Amino acid sequence: MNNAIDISRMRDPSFTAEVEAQSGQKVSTCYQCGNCTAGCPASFVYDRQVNQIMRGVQLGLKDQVLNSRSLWMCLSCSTCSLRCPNDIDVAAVMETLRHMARKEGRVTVPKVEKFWFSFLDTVRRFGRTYEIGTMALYMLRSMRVFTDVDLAPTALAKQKLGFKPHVTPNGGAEAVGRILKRYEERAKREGVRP
Amino acid sequence: MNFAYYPGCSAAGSSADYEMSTRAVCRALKIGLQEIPDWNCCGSTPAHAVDTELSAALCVRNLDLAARMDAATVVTPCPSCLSNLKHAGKRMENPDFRARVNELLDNPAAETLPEVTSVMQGIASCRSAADIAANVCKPLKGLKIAAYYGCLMSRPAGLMQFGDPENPTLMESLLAACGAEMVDFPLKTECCGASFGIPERPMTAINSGRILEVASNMGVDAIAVACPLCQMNLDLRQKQASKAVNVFFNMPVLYYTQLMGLAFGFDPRELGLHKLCVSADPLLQKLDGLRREEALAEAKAKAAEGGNA
Amino acid sequence: MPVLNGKELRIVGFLCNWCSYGGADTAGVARAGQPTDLRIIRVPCSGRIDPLFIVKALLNGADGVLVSGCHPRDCHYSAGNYYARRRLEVLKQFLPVLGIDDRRFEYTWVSASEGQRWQHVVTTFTDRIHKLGPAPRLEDAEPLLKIADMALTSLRPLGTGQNAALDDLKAAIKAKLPELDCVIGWQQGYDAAHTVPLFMRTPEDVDKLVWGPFNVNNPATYLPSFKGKKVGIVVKGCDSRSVVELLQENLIKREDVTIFAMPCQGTLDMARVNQELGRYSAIDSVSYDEAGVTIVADGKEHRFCMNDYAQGKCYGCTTPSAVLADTRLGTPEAVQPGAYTPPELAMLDAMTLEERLSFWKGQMERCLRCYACRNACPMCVCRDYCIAESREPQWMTQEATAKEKLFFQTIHAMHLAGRCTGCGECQRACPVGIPILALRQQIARAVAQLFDGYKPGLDPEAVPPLLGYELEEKNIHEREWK
Amino acid sequence: MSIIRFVNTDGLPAFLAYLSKDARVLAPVEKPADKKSVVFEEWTQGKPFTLEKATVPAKEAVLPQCETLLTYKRDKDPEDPSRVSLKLDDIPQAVPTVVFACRPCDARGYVTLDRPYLQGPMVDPYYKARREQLTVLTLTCPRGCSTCFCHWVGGGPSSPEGSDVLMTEVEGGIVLQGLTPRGDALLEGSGLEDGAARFPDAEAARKAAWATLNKAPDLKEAPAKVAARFTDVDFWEKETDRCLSCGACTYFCPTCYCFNITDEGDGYLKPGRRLRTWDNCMSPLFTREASGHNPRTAKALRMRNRVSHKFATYPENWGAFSCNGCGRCISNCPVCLDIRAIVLDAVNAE
Amino acid sequence: MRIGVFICHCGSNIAGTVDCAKVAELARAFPDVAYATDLMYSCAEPGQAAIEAAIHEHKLDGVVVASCTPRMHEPTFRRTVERAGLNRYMFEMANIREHVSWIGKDKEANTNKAAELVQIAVEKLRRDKPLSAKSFDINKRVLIIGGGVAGIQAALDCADGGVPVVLVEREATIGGKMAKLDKTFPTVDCSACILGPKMVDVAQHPNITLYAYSEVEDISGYVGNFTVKIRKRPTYVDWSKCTGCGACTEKCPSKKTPDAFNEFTGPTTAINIAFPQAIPKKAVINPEHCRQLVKGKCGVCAKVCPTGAINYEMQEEIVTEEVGCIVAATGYDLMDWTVYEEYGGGKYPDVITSLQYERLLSASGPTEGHILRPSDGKEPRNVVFIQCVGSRDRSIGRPYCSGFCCMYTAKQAVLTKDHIPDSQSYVFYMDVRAPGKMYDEFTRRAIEEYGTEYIRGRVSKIYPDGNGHLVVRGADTLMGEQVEILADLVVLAVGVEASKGSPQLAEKLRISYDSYGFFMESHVKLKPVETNTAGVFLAGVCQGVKDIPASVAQGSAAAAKVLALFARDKLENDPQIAAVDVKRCVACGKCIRCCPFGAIKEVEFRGEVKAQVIETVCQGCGVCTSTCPQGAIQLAHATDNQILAEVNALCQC
Repeated sequence: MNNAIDISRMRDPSFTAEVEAQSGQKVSTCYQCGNCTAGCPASFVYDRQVNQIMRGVQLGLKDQVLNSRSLWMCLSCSTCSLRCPNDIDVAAVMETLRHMARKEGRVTVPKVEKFWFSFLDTVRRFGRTYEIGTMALYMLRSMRVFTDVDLAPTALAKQKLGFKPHVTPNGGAEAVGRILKRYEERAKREGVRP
Repeated sequence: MNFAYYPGCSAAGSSADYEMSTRAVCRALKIGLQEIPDWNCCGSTPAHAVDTELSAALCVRNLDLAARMDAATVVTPCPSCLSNLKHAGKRMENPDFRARVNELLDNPAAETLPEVTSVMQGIASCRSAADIAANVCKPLKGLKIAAYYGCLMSRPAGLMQFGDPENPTLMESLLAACGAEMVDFPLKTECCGASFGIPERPMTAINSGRILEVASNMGVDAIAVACPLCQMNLDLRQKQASKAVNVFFNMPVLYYTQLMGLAFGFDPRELGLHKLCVSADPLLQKLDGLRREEALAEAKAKAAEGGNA
Repeated sequence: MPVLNGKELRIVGFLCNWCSYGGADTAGVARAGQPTDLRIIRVPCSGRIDPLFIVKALLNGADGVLVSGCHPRDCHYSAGNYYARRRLEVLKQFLPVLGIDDRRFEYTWVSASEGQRWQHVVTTFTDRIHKLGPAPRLEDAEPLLKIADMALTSLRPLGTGQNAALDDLKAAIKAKLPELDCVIGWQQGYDAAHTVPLFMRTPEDVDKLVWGPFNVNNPATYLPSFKGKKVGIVVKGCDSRSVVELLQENLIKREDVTIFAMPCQGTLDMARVNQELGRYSAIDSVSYDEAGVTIVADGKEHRFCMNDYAQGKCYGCTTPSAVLADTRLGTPEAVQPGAYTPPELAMLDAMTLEERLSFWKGQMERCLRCYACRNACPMCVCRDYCIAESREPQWMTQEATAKEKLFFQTIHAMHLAGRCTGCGECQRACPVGIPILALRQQIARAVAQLFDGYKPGLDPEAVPPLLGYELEEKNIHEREWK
Repeated sequence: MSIIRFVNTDGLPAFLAYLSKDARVLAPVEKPADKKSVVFEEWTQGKPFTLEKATVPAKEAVLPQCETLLTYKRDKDPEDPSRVSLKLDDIPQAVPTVVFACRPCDARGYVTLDRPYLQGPMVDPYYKARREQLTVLTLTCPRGCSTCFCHWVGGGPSSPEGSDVLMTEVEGGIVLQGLTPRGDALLEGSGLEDGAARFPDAEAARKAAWATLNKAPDLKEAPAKVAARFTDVDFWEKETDRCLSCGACTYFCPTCYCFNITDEGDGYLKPGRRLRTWDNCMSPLFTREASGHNPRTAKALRMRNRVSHKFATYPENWGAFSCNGCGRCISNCPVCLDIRAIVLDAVNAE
Repeated sequence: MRIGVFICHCGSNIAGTVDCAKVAELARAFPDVAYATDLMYSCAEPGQAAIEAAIHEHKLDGVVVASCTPRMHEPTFRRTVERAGLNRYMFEMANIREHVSWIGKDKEANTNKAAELVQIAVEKLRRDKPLSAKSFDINKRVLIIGGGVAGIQAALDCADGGVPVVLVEREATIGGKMAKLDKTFPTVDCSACILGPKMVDVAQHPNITLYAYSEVEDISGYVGNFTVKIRKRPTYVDWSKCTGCGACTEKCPSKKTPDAFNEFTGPTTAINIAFPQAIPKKAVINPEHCRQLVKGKCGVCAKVCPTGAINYEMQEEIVTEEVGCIVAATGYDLMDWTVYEEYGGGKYPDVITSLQYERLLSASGPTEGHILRPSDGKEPRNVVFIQCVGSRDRSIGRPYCSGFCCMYTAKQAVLTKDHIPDSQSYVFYMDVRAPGKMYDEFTRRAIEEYGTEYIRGRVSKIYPDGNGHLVVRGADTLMGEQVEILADLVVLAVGVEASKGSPQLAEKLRISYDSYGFFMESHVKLKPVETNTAGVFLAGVCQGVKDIPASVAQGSAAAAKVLALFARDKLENDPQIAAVDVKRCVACGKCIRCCPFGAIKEVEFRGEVKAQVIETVCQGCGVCTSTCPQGAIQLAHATDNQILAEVNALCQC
């Protein structure tokens, strides 16, 4: 059996075009120097390196790219964009891919998305975040025990973690709630995953 | 000089010390910080990781409130908030994007949104090195300090306008004005991985470890930071980082405002130094020692002069 | 030859031989498919392209004109495209005032190796022209007539200048007269409500000199005809700018000209004054006060307050006193430059492109081609050899169509680019009152915007902007071909 | 007694409509402009017109600014493209024309133009065709004007020369007086009310106009005196020092008749046109020869030609000045050059 | 006029999408066209013969050929019509291939467009006038600017061909960059050993006049007759007396003078001779560091000089030379790599350029050929080479490949191993570009025999670890991993840019240059040595990056161009130039101000000032024509009336 990627069949130029359009970046200018990978602080937890993601986009290999774990591990630090010799905003491409993946329901690293949702839930409820709330929600969602349990004593002692939710005083929380609600409604209307 | 002020969520929690010291320093420098009433979370990484328009909507609500205060400039201490607010402001220049964002908001955003900048740049924009030095009563002279900016403050360069994105020097100039000896810290803009501190701990620890390692190799007394996430990462998670790179650290990680505050003569508690996980006490003792010696030497010199006279 | 019906629009291209023509060749060699509308005229250099070729094409039926040359720095002739860049940009900013959509004209730089870019440029431009559709023709426009709003506020107080030191001036001229061939000034015309140029050769002539708001003529117009002779000239501030511009262009020599200056408080818009006076058989009296003139004609009194009846240019004047003089009498008031759009231009600014085309159609119809506009212009130094009336080269036909007449005005305006001081003599001289100054004003505005507020006729040493260039033009940017 | 009709002011459009039934009517139209600008334009139903003296003369009716004399087309032999045949097409363009409300000076202009164009050794067929179909309705002037001097040169505010109908404004309307059979016929068919009763008013108005004129100098000696100045170049230089050499004076003159002929187009793919356009003796091009030589390079020499022609040579040939004193050359001159002053200087010169 | 029109099929190249017979038929209706036909291949011999025959048969006095671009065959057809007895300028071309048949598929539209292009060519031709060239004398001397290996080669070849050469070198010695190299690839032979003899030849050749430490100040004139002003900078040493003995350099007390020849890797003395093989071997005082010149006291060199050559009062001097043509061989400089803040921006002493490394390797360098790292003078163990620093990097405006870095990096890796056998070299590269003779074999040797580790990927960051090493963090894209190397020394293969001052020199030469300062050749493929200014030729890297063999080859090629030009006794100008109609000219001087070539002057004509075109200088750009408001100056064959006729033919429909 041949496991090679059949490029002639799997290549999807419209995917490349879509990424270029959404990110505003011309992916074809990438010549695979690897500088993005070289500077990436998250490189060692990626399943595909940034330059390989870029290559996948160039080739139009949508599944390989959108199913990659790397999209979810990107820290958005923009080091790749900063040092790209072809001035590609690689971080924007990564973010675009993440949005595309999410909207199609491809969430390869659910814990990351769960963390985001926990965070946004806090924001929705209180208008602002507070660490304990986010963590609690995250633990509930990810079914993981307190990941940073070793830090808790120090953090608590130093009052590093807010126990009280910070609530916006004058109806801001409600306003934020409405923003999130409208966003979710619109996403549903447009058929994407909120 | 007055700025509209966006403290950011961590100001009330993990970076209460940043908040305390920022307010103290600005008070000393007679810079007014008018908190945007009823501000909300900028959405941080999760919001923009989920959707750009959502992220912008959360930010624009704050900018719109600031616009209603007739503020020309909003300052914020947190680079993450800064980045989000700036991105949102920039993107709102695109009419299509603006329309989409307005759909999410209660009322359409003001046509002209205020500029956003960091507190650090806000200070530098209206106070010269001499102004700062004039407030110093306890110079940091003799303290070797590495300035660490993290990844967000200077990037993307075009948007953030924070000097050379590889080698910003603003924090150095502020702290140098307070007398500190600033080392040329090569990893000043490397990412510490903090935004994944919760879901992806090992990655964060390794990145932080590298930063702490080079800093301690350079023999600095402390790392100065400007980002609540970086601070939490390098300070609270210092032990995790130690484990990850197998080197023991005992490196105080202070907000630059705390250092400035010390130089301005504020009480360490007023600056929230007690909230640091890696204690700054040895640092404070060293500083007191240095100043004492200096005073002694000066007194001696004076005495000698007087004797001659 | 007719444009292919329905398929094509008429697009004329001017391409330099070395880069862009080669770029189009390269595109051809690469079989880079393009729309077929474009017809390429090959010229040696983009610097060879007289902007008037482009206007000619656009007025005569072209729907679009595309110019392409070597990239800045790459000119085969080292600098031709730098000159072209300035001229073409000025043209681009000028076209709308005629009622021509400036999107119908574009210029760009394509090198001989940039076949792909050429394909992109042609495709984009042709697409743009097709979106705009066939160009509206002047011939088809419905005449539209409008008058500029002359209710203006001036940057400085206007007056009649009756306290001017006229006697001192006369004495100064008399003292200098022996060294000079003549001194140009003003004297009373056929009645006390009109002045005409005066050429003083004797002390008695000097006694005829008058000073006041009727001194509308720009005496600088006569200076080039005195080439090689020593001549004196009495100037208002605006006139002095013409003198300076003539100096800038080496059309007269500084050592040949002696300039006498008095601060001007404004001159009357004789068109409106005559309109108000109507047909009269005799002037009974003309009396002045600080603010205006009172004329009694055939027993009827007419009051002309300077603030209401000054020439359009006086309201925005920032040089009431000469910018250059040998003898100055009186102290000029300092004027703070302020925002000022000339009334004629303001009127056109408020119109749509279509209205502007209709406007010029309506205006130019009554032009008799007497060329008073040209001959009154102090900067028109070709005069005997004006290209409007020559066959070698033949830019115009002798037909009395609005198109030809408007084209002449365009020639005049383009030839004045970066040179026109806005003295307004062209419009003042027009016997049928066509507001042609607006075209020159638009050029002047474009020049000021492009070249850091450059105003002609302020500095004898300044190089007129269209006779120079910068390697990097601060205010001219290559348009993106998106 | 000629035919007299009266039209009240409100009836003028109907009268014009009557005139335009069988003819092109040229009437004065005021153009909205900063400067007073009244031109003759073809009148059509509903178009506003004015009774003011036009800025331009009514010369256009017989001698257009630009006319196509003929068109020509070159055709190639399809068998042998080097063989070309030339086809000429005369342009029949004279149409019956009525000039409405020109002034006596304009009407006298036609008489001045008739002499060289119709009475000389060569008859100009184009002019002739138009002139023969021309009807002139002249409005007498109500008063003199600072730039007018018709009475110096044999005319006056109600001079009938060249007119078919003389119209005079009276209270409430206009009295129309037929002067020629053509004028009479036109009035008879007009259906206007009889105006005999108002004719005394008209006569009074004409008389009143004469009374506003200043005293005319005696120009009997002018032809000889002007001719005598011919060699006095200094005189002409002094008189013309402020002249700009533009064409305003000639183009606005009802008696200037010089023209230029140019061919436009080669006639190959579309017909070429042979154009006749006004020429301008104040332009250096007027006498520039094919070699480039120009006998009149200086404006003084050109002005000498212009004034001499009007006040010396034309009178010598035709017994009348070729100047009707309309004053348009003065009022339209950008530098108010005054032909009266030149002539008087010549007459008064030693 | 009797015009013949020939529509070329170009096989099916044109005829495939243009109805050529129809175009010929339409052309018969155009003015003055007496004959029109279509031809299969007009440029082939039968086609040209048919044109000639038609000229005779139909008594044609002008010809239009509609075929390919005039940039291809205009000269061909001009010769054709000339053979048939017509003036060669009574010819126009319509480009119906590149501009019509090859870019459009719609045959109807193409045919119509082709006919219109023929029509405008006919309209232009109808207004053409026969032109004839003027001939003028040539001054058979050549100026060569730049004494690097390309300039040296050009100078020697010209001089050997009997042409007097004026060689101007900005530095105190000729030799250029090659003189700084230790060894050359792929033979690894000693640079100085192969260049040295050529330099000596320059010094000794009777036909060569060398101006070292001099620069070209101004150039005027035109091909065959240039006048060049050369600015001789003060050396403070009378070179006619200096013997190069070196006594002064030994005694000079200013021993901390920066050494530009050694790329600032070590100090030198204020008075010095760049290197032992310098030509001319003469001393030069660096006035910024000479105690006598700065403080007015010292004078040691004057005291020790055995020939009394020291002259502290020396001033700069301008000399004028007359030449017939010019070769520019100004070479290159390394770009300012300190814009790479991620590599330390120049802060780390042990991050050096490849050219600095050459000086460390060279026996005549500051370390006498020992590789010692600048920070502590220790021998490095791990040496990291980084390619493409300032090459192929759009983000800093250097998108081009510097061409020879791949090869010299391999050479330096090899030499590193030779010098320090227990060292390990690493090369971060994107692609290895080794297309020359023996080149790829050489890089393979570096890897296979010398154990150089090639890592495919760019380096993101270099930073000191605080323990005396540099951390080089890059990627190995082949592994798909981020990698780090703890390096002792990092050598950057810094990209090449045009030599400093190139744009200014180009403006003096009136040649064009690209956005990086490289001089523009006349045709990128077919005229790589010529420029658009007649009589100015290019050699070496000033035209574009190239290695030593290519530079030498182009030096010789430029010499061949010079010798070919000088083989003629007279030169002819292109008569398609501007001319003034003195009747129309009012002497306003606008044309003079705008002429890019200074080709218009004021003359007195019958007592009046008029403009006049200097026929041998005018290049025919036409800026004057579009500048002259009264149309008094017209460019032959692009007159206002010609362009207007073309516009009118296209518009006015």
